[in-house]
Amino acid sequence: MKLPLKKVTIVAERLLKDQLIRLVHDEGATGHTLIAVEGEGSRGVRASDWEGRNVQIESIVSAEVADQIMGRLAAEYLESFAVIAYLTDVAVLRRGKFDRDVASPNPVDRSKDDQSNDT
Amino acid sequence: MKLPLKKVTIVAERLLKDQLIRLVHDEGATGHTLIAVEGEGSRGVRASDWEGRNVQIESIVSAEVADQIMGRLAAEYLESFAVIAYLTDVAVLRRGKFDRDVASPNPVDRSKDDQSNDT
Amino acid sequence: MKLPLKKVTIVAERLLKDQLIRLVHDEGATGHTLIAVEGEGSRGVRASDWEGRNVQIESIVSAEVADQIMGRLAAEYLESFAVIAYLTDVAVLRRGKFDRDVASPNPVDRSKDDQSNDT
Amino acid sequence: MDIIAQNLLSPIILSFSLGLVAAWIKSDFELPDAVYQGLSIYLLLAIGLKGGASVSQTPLGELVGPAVVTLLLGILTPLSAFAAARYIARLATTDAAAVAAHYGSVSAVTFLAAIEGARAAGFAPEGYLAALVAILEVPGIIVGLVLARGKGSGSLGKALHDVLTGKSIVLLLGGLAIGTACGAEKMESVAPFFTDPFKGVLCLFLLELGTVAARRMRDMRQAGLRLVAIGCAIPAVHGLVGVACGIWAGMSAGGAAVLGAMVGSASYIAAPAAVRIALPKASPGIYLTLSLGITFPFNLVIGIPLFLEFAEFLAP
Amino acid sequence: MDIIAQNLLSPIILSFSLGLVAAWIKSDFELPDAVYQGLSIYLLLAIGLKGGASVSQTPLGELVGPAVVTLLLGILTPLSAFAAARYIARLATTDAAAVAAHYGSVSAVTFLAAIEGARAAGFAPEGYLAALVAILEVPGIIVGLVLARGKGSGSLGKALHDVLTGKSIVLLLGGLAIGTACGAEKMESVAPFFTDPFKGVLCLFLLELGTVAARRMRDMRQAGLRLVAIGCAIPAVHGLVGVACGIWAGMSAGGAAVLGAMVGSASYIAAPAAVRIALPKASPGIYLTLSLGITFPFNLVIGIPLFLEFAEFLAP
Amino acid sequence: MDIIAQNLLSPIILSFSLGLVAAWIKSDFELPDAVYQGLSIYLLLAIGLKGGASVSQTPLGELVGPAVVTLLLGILTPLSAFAAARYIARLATTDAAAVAAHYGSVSAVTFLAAIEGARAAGFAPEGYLAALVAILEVPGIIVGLVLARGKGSGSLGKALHDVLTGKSIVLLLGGLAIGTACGAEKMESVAPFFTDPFKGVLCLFLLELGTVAARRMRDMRQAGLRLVAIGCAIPAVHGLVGVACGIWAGMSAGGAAVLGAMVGSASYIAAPAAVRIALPKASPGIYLTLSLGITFPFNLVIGIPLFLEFAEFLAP
Ligand SMILES: Nc1ncnc2c1ncn2[C@@H]1O[C@H](COP(=O)(O)O)[C@@H](O)[C@H]1O
Ligand SMILES: Nc1ncnc2c1ncn2[C@@H]1O[C@H](COP(=O)(O)O)[C@@H](O)[C@H]1O
Ligand SMILES: Nc1ncnc2c1ncn2[C@@H]1O[C@H](COP(=O)(O)O)[C@@H](O)[C@H]1O
Ligand code: NA
Ligand code: NA
Ligand code: NA
Repeated sequence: MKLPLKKVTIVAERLLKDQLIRLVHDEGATGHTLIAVEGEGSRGVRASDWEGRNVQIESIVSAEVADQIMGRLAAEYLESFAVIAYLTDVAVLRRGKFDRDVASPNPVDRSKDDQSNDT
Repeated sequence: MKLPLKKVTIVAERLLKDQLIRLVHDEGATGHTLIAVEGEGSRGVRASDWEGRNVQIESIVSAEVADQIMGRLAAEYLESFAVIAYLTDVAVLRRGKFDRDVASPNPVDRSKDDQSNDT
Repeated sequence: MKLPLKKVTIVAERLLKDQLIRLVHDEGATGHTLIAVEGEGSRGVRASDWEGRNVQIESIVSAEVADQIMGRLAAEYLESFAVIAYLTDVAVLRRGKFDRDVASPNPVDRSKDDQSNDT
Repeated sequence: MDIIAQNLLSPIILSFSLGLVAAWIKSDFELPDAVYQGLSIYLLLAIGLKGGASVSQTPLGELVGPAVVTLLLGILTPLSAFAAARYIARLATTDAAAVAAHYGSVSAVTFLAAIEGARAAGFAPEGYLAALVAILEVPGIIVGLVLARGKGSGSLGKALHDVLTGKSIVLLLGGLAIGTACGAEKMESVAPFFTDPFKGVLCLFLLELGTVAARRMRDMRQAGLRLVAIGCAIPAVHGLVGVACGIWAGMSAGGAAVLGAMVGSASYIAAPAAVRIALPKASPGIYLTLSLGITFPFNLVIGIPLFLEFAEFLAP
Repeated sequence: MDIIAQNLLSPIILSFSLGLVAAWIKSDFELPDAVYQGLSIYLLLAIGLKGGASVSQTPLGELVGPAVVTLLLGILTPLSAFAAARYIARLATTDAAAVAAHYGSVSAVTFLAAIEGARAAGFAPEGYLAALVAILEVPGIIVGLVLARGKGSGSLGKALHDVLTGKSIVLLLGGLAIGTACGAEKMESVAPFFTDPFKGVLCLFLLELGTVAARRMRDMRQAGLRLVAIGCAIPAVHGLVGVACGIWAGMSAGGAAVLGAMVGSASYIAAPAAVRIALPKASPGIYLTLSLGITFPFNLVIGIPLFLEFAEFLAP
Repeated sequence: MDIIAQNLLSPIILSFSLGLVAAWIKSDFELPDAVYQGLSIYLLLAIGLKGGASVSQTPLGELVGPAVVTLLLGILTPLSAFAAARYIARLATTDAAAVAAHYGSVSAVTFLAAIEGARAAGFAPEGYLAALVAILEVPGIIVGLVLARGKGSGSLGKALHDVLTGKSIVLLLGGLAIGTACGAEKMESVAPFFTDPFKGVLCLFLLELGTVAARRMRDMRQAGLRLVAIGCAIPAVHGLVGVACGIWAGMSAGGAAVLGAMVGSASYIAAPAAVRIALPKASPGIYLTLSLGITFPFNLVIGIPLFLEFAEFLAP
């Protein structure tokens, strides 16, 4: 009943929010959850001092997608920006929702499907 | 020293908040933590567009309670509503706090206990 | 490529925020992330009734540091205060960032290093 | 024509347009959620309080006609909206019922924009109109949800409770009760907070609403021409009928025009919440795009001046 | 009696009642936490600023008497509250000490409601009363915490620091200092923000406080009759004593009544925070229910008009 | 000297000082992030709206001179700031470029404090100055980022887009456009929200900014004397040059002094955001400490009165 997946968690400066969400979806995530957080790390500047806050992006993905996301983060962000990222093992009930090919990405399209079934 | 338990994480539309908290406690959770989040998933509509936000409900429970919660979520919510849920393994120091029979549910009662000990 | 570490998660009354952050860093954490949460537990009083909210403090640390933090929490907080704490296994890309001796704690110092390299 | 220009060059409409532009150029501007919620609470409560102060000065007899007319329109408009959604836009039953619930209810911000538009054009809409907003809010939603009976997997009872105790009804009705109980004189003491800055707050709110509407408009292309068509036709027809009924019930030209805008408007606070609970399978991509992406801007730019012209034309 | 009706039919009390109703019908209405915090910062700072402007116009001699009386009441009332909690309500020492800290301190919102109530009833309470709020805030908390000495597992030193640097003291004292330094004339320039809309903001704040108080009231049944009894008796006794002392110290009837309401009130910002740190084992289910669920509404509905009547009766 | 005392004893400066004190005594006072963001949106939009209403009443010819002068200063001041940062404070190229971007742009709050300071001292600065704020905001950031070319690992294009569509530009320019389009008369209707309470809102904002500045000041000791020196010298020199240019371009003494304060100020909204994207390796510990911890208080306390005196001295 329970299927193993990975949760990628990224904590980053709020300014990077849109870029990172795009990255996560580009690598194959079907969704994400965004949390407004504060934080302090090796860079020492409290993010809240100057630009609102940090964001924490969490996305449930397959192990392969998780590795791709971590790889791109390492290559493009970890060095220069105030970003940390880590993986956690999670168990979900049905994989379908978290795999690209199964989930339908478009809400309006989806509703049109519903409609044709319905009428 | 460390005892294994499960963390149930539910991300859902804010409208479902009260129902889901009730569900979690009905199945045996002794507490929960609630986080205001935003998110995007297969349903495509950004929740923040129309009803504040999503909520993320986290509850530390035993493996059996976790399974019951996941079961009810699957039966009653996952199909129709914008809801995802997953389990994570966690370790706590003392189980007592997270088991129903040990924890006392009522604050005022509890305080009366204190009182009788104290006087 | 992926290295195992622990995530310590502490949920506590907002009033304890500064104390707990100090505790976590004193025991060796190189950073933390702070989330404003609400919650309900065995103490029954909804924190949001009277002092804003709870806070959730998350810190990625080595297994030893995690144990020290949990030990101090058990000794000093779990009994008297509305606090829960648990550990989760996580995997990060590079340990350096999360170990004290590697990370440089001081932002202005760091920038002076940059400068000397640069000029 | 002058009414239209007059209407467009107002701080309110221009703030909404600025929000649209901000979203189009992908600005990072965003009103924090807490502030947005705070402003909407302020607006709803202030509408209620001012309406109540006004009701306390209106003879009951004068209220009965407009109230009955409003109630009837709240029951009939979801039916016509359902028909349009089902047979013109060819939506599924569930989606059409969701759309009906939205058009049967009322958008408080459209009401406010209509009041300001009417005033700027020299009309003096009745103060008790806020009470009609409260009357118009609920029935349409109930009718809409009932139209989907059997098709929704959600709970109708739960949805009804949520609408009736939802923040917009609580704040509107509560404000009306407070305002009526205290009377106009005592309400003077809170006017520097609830009355004087009101229009400015509305500008800020519309700025944010503009960014939300812009995101909805992006979905419009996928939504198809039929959806856009009913998104303009429903408010126009409902609005003109509303104006006529208002005049017929003895309201002033300005008041009838505002009633028209209310009747023509689509809810985007109470209705979406109820629909999500009762009809979880209805697609938000349809009903939100219609109400926020098409009908709201339509009313702001075309509907309100149209209803004003029509009311002036009909007025005895 | 007329004072009571007058008091009840005010926007402030009715807003609080609306909050109660919203919670009772389980409405989803909720002021976002950030907005609630923002409003409370606004209220505290505005109290301080206005008080300061007023202090700058008051001869020092006139202040001494009321200030000394207030300080003494701040030291004595926690003792009587402790006795009532320990021996009438039979609470444990720690809980009784926590209750003492709450009744020894002051609720800023009760102060504001009393000011508005007094004004509405035709009194003219002294402007410098805000300075007395600052004086009354801290001593009672210290006395309360000391009463529990040895019983609390928390840190007294840390709690004291937290009270003295807590936001309510910083904003009240800071506002007083700014207002006094600038003087009434310069403060005119910020009056459209800190003075004119003040009463309206207070309504919004009380709306939310009503929902919080309603949640506390739910615990009342479990709390038992003895708790309800002291939750009414302590404010009544403290308040009447406060009124008498105020008159005796030369204050006007309105001022003495407001002082009575302050003395009778129970803190729910500074005291709970200090108690949580210093006496973590004291039960919030007791002290919060008392201060927010029982005493605050008691003062709003019965206490304030009672103190006004009594002050009028005593006034020379 | 009198101007200085006058300036220091204003609610605005004292609110900022209260924020500093609150942080120094480690108070838990903190404006919620959402409220802080909300206030900054309000301030930026209000500046724009009032500026626009004023521009609509100003003959275009009168604007050209000051606008051109402002643009030139926006291009030149980052160069002098870069030189000072690189060769006096001996910062690395990237850090010096980041500093240049900050000093090339403008701090809206310094602008507002200068306006209030000028008014309090009896001057009447031109209403169109808000338009100059919008002109001064962007060029300096671009020049600063270009100065670091090759050294930054971030994206210049992305940073430019972010500055040009950033909330401060959108709100300032958008407000200007709305205000100009509606004209002064229509803007009257939103004045009770955007104009009257403005100064009070600014106090609240500065209270919070004081706590932020205090945190930055803590880093000052580590930052070294050279950094403190340029943090005072750059605004003084830029400001005096700005005043002279303003007078030369035909502005009133008050207007020229405000222009000086703008030119001397360092951005802390738009510039830091752009620098984080384009020059991620530049140290926030340097540029934020300079702009918020040193230059902002310097301008508030010394710069603004200095520029007022100098403008009065130069004025024909
Ligand atoms: N050890 C850690 N545990 C949890 N969060 C961290 C840790 N280190 C850094 N962070 C988060 O990551 C952000 C950026 O970190 P840094 O790049 O080290 O400044 C911080 O603001 C924190 O929110
Ligand atoms: N793959 C995912 N990872 C993390 N959060 C998700 C994911 N998919 C969905 N969510 C969250 O669950 C909510 C509902 O998802 P959905 O039902 O797919 O629209 C979204 O708004 C997200 O907050
Ligand atoms: N079983 C649980 N699962 C998740 N969070 C909990 C749980 N129990 C308590 N909490 C959190 O910890 C806080 C303090 O709990 P307590 O000390 O039990 O009142 C609560 O307000 C919740 O936020
Ligand atoms: Na309608
Ligand atoms: Na008291
Ligand atoms: Na500058």
